[in-house]
Amino acid sequence: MPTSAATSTLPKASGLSLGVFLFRLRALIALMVLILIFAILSPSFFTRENLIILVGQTAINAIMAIGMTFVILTGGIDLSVGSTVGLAAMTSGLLINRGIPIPPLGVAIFFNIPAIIILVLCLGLLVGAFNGVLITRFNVAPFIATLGTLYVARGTAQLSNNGATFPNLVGKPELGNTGFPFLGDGSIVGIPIVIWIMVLFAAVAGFVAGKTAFGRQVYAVGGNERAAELSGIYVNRIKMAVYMICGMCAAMTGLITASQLVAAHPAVGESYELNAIAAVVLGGTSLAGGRGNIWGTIIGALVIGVLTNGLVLLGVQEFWKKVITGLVIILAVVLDQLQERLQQRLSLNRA
Amino acid sequence: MPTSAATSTLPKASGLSLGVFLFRLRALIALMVLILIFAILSPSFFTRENLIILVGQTAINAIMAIGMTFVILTGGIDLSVGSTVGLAAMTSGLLINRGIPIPPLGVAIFFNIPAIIILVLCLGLLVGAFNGVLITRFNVAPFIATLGTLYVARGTAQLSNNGATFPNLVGKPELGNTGFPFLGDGSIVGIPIVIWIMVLFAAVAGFVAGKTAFGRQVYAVGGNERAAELSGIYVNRIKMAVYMICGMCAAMTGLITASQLVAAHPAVGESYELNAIAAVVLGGTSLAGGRGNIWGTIIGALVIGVLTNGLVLLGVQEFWKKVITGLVIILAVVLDQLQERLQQRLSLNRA
Amino acid sequence: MEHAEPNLSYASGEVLIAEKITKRFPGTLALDQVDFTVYAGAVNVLVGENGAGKSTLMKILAGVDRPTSGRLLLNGSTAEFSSTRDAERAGIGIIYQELNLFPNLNISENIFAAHELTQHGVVQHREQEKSTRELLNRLEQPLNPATLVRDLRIGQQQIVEIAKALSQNVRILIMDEPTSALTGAETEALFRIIADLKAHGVAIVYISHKLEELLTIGDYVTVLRDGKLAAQAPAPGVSLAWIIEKMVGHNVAAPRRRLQKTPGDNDKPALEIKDLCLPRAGSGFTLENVSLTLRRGEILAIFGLMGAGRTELFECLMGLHPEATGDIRLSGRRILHESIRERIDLGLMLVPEDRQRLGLVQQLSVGDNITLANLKRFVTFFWLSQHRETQDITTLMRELAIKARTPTYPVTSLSGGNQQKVVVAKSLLTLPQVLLLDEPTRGIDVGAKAEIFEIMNQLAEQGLAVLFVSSELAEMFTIPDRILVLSKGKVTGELAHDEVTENLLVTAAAAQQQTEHVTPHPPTEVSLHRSQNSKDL
Amino acid sequence: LAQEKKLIAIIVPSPENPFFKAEADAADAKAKSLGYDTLVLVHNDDPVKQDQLFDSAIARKAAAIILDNAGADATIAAVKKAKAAGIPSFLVDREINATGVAVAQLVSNNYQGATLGAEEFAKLMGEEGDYVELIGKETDTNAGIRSKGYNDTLSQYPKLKKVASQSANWNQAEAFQKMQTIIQQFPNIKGVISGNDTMALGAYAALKAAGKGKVIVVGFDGSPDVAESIKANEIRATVLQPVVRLSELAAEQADQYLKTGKTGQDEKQSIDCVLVNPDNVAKYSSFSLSE
Ligand SMILES: Nc1ncnc2c1ncn2[C@@H]1O[C@H](COP(=O)(O)OP(=O)(O)OP(=O)(O)O)[C@@H](O)[C@H]1O
Ligand SMILES: Nc1ncnc2c1ncn2[C@@H]1O[C@H](COP(=O)(O)OP(=O)(O)OP(=O)(O)O)[C@@H](O)[C@H]1O
Ligand SMILES: [Mg+2]
Ligand SMILES: [Mg+2]
Repeated sequence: MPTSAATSTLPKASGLSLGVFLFRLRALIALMVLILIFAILSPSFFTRENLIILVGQTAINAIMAIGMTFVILTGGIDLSVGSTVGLAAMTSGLLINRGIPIPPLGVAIFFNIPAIIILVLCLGLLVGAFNGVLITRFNVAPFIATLGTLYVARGTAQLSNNGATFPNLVGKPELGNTGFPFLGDGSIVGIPIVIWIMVLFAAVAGFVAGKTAFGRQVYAVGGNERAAELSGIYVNRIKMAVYMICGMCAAMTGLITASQLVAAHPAVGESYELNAIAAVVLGGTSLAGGRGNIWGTIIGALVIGVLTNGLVLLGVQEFWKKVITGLVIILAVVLDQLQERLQQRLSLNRA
Repeated sequence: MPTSAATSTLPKASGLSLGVFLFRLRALIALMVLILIFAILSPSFFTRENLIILVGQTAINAIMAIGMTFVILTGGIDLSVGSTVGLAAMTSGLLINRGIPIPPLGVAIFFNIPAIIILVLCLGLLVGAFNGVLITRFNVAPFIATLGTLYVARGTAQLSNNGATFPNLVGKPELGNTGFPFLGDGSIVGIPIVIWIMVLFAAVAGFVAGKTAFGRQVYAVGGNERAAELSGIYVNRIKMAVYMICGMCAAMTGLITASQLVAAHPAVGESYELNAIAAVVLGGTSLAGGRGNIWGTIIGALVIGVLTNGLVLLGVQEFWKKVITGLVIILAVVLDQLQERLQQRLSLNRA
Repeated sequence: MEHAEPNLSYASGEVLIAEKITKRFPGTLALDQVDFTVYAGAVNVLVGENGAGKSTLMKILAGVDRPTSGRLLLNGSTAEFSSTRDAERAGIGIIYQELNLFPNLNISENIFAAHELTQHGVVQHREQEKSTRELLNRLEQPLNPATLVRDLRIGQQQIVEIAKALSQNVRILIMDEPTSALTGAETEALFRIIADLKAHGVAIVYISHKLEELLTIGDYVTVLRDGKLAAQAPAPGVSLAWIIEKMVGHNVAAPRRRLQKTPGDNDKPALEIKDLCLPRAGSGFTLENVSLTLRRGEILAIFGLMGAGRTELFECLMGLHPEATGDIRLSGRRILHESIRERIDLGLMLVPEDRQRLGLVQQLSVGDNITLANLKRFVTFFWLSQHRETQDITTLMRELAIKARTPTYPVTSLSGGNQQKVVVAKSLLTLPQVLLLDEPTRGIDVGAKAEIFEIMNQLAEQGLAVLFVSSELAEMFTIPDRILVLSKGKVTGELAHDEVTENLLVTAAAAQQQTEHVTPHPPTEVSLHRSQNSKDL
Repeated sequence: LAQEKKLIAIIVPSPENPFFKAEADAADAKAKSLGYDTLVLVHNDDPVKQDQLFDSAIARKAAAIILDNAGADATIAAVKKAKAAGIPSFLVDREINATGVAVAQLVSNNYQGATLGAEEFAKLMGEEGDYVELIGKETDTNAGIRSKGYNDTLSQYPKLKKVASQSANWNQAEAFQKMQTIIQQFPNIKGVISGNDTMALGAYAALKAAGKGKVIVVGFDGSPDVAESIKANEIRATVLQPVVRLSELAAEQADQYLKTGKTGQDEKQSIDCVLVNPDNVAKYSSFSLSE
């Protein structure tokens, strides 16, 4: 019996993993096609410099999208990431330029950059926790809960410096908080830090989602919440966790943008949520939850990144950019659907 | 046993209709509270003039939200309404200022205002049909399909006049296309046309949703799509229909804004979708589909309208507006949830 | 009603003939060259193991699925159904095995969905509710037509599904396991209606795993075996043994009785429940002062009719009803506010009634489902050891004889019985002390039933305490050491294995008053049938 | 794509506002006439996107960048980056809060323009009465400068009373709705002074609809639509930013710098705004007044 099982598994297993592989591959195909087109149309597209720039730009969206993937895998959604980016950027600006003022003493506490980064990431966790509580304790629909947070967080970001930018975030040696810009423009072995961060986040997230108990439980909650509950999974804790992860990723994006601009602008991150969600869905993650993976999301983000970057290089007129972007998003998914049907057709004939 | 079952179900039923009633009432309560607060804080809030203005402003969102309600009742979502508003506005501008040019003859066909209104509404239907086809034929997730349309429609709107505004849409007597502004600023028996339109749309929509077979089937599809299919409901037709309705409502909003501004601005309607969805959900319609009604949506739209108008009257600072708006959206829903639980608690204690 | 005027043209003879029907699904050949004839004015019984292809064949007759090959002959002429609507126009109605209702709509709206009675486009709610009431009265279920289906319990929902099919003027009515959630009384009402329909020349296709029923009402019996036609014969002269023989290929041995180890006084009861009460929304109690004790190595069955509250009892044990009161002790330890996780870790585990909604995560593979409830068992450092996972999974799949190609196979592609075994495997992996099985045999064929019972026997022998719920009288005579009878949330009888009789069980289950001792009461038609057959099962 | 021709990247906020469109078109035309390829890009007031556009411009090896920026502080880093890559930036319309980074900052003198508009507004108001101020996007530097210019001037007239000031985010529809509401609150306002022309148009539409077409509205930018409105004497005046001139200067100086290594001008060059009103509107054509 075991042996027979073993032997009988081989074809099916391979067929299955092949299916999964194809699944990822699909977004990959769309990506390849885009790259090919742009490489042909613009000589300066497929250069080392531009590719690095491209990936760097993608990273900002990708990092958000990684967090969003967890949320969507549980069948939720988070519209507040864009605002969280803005709030995180402003907070980093505040902490560097103003520190935390203590009115009674008339002094302010300043932190060094690592501390600031940690504080801001914690802020992200906090925003996520806020969403999580609304969704798990008060069972508000994720869409509306995070929509509310979208407004609140954005408003707070703008209030934090009364709508003004925190300029020149280089810090002061005497305060020991210099070096913030390095996060955005520094690079290690010729690869920008930003890209390293994305790789790190993707690797960790991919591992967590694919190899840990937590990851398995995220899929279970998204797949069948009640069954998960009865299997002893703490559904609410899982949900809290994913929204907090999502918030933290958004905060990371906020830090990066602030560092790149060497300034914190309160409007930063407006409507980023749509790009993040688009990346996730393009990557083949189902908005119904339970299906998808991080790698798909990265590819989805790259599709969007390549598209944006390529259209800029070609100097495509702004309005056409919108039209093309929309069409590509739709086409990518339509392609998926068609290919899926094709596969089913084939597997039927194989039977 | 029969009797016992009968009795055991009867209270259920009555309790239910009461529940539904309370459900509507709830959003109403939130509305009352808001009105009360603003009436106290600003003398000029509770004046006849301002209330008319307020309702007029609400109408723009409400009309979109009415269409959105149908979509959400089927368990879908439409992110493209905002762009459709812009596209419709630009089209009306084009038709009034330029007409439909026929290059070979070097002439252009101009239409009178009723014809233009009909044409633009048809355009809305068309956009909806586009979404519908993507969702039913290519089963693209509504979120992603309408996200694509969001970009495409916006881009097209901007292309229509190469990003420029169509100014001064008063038409020319010799072309017989004057009178467009009346739609936006005209009024009948002291009530602005806009409000009449909203009332008309609400009445028709309420009737369709509540009293017609189509309406029942919309609820059925949202409640259990497979069962609907098996019961012989043409699920795809229903879905097509709701997205087309939604597109048409958005187009109506586009016409109104263009007429009010006596100009068509390509950026009009940006991010309106969020307000529309918020109105629907505040009105107690479930994003999962199958539950909710038009009246709730109207109340939801009024909540948002009152909030916006009141905050302007109080001269609340822009950033605080955002924060407050977000909090109110969340609170309104949280209140609902708490009240629902309270009811359950009570019904248990009655045991 | 609609079919009040008899359409004599189909009074007799072959209404619908399915010729050489083949149906392929990815990876499975569900139907292989099946011939099936439906006779008018008769009950055409279709029977077969889980996954034999019954529902698939019915879905083809009803236009839900299209056959891969083969054709349908309706009154002699070929019929092509591209949707349920076509079949409907041809006068074919169906009651689906898995209920297809709209929880968000009320009973009458459900019944008239897609066939609303309208006047100038306006739905005539009053009309609809009127004829709904008539339908429900015929089914002897005077429910309020304005009740939301969401608020109905399983049995009542099945009634609505039946009423929905009856509301249309059908010449052929397919019933796919219509009684799987019905009480005896409700079943009898249904049988009366079936008789009435027969009288009006309507052809009935009837599917059930409650084999006794088939003999009660069947006129023609067709047996399917893994996708092929195994046998077809007129009911007179068909015996239960014959059916089982044709279904399974061999005669299913009655579950073995394991030898009772007499409990030493020292060993504490595995589970103690005292005065468990669960208030019902609205009024009254779903559970009232339920008390029981369960020893290690003991199998205790809980018998009762639908709606007796057995599921709720289990749900209370798992802590799903915080409003419940009473005293629950697991091997002496008081269980009060523990979470489900903590209860599982303490050795309590539930195999839920509805495996689709509560048992399985459809998106996950067979293996992932099995390990889901005890993942920390496989955590090394901070990830899951794939190696140890596959070890345990393969062992369990072998022990429970789960027929799946590989552990990575999607769980949804298994047939009913095997899906049930996957849920059992999941619960076994939590190393429970007390195992709660709610309707472990619902919708499961004789063979699979026997296998499940054997598993329960082995568990008991390993010292587990097993508590299982069933509405099947027959099962009470098989493996349980003791039987507790629930009725309307109250314990109305407790019987040791050797003192169990048909009569006592039925009367206790039907009992409605607090009296603990059973009042004698003539058993019903159906239940008699059940008993006789259950003896020779 | 021609290799010989050098590339000038032109980055502007949004092509939807005729002001920026004219700005982009003028720079584009001038650069082309001077024999350059051009790459017109849009940052929609998103400094992050602007930063990425700079990266792309660098990747395209642009010879120079003409920029209407997305934030006085949030832009500095990007311009520095370009400079480091050997690409000179020429700023138009909006300044940045740093010198020595960009080669030239050609701005219309927003403060001077605002005082100009305010003076005219005061005159039209007869130096007395209630008025409303519509402010631009509050996160935008020019919104602040203009508001300051208005208030510094108007506060000198004791009889002029500002009854309300609201932000309409440069947005026409928003200005319309907010004006609608404000009218209810202050039925007898005499004038509205607006941070830009799109808001002015929205506000006037609301006033006209409310039968208050006589209310004095003054805008800022000098857009064609408002010029039309002035001809129809609805909106009374607007402050023309010579943006076309600015863009052309920027292109010319870029050309000169690329050829000679210097512009011959100091970095900060501000060109005064001119008032457009019924007297001179006849001479108006797309963001410039013919002499
Ligand atoms: N949609 C599907 N995709 C793949 N396989 C399917 C599908 N539906 C049914 N099958 C397979 O077809 C076979 C027949 O299924 P079917 O539901 O007809 O069995 P059944 O006789 O109704 O069983 P039961 O008595 O449990 O209802 C099973 O092996 C099942 O796994
Ligand atoms: N007479 C009744 N009227 C209304 N609801 C009832 C009635 N009797 C029971 N119920 C409800 O039905 C539900 C129990 O149904 P259910 O079928 O789960 O019971 P059960 O004993 O678990 O039966 P099974 O386990 O066979 O499904 C409970 O929610 C209970 O409140
Ligand atoms: Mg079946
Ligand atoms: Mg039950």
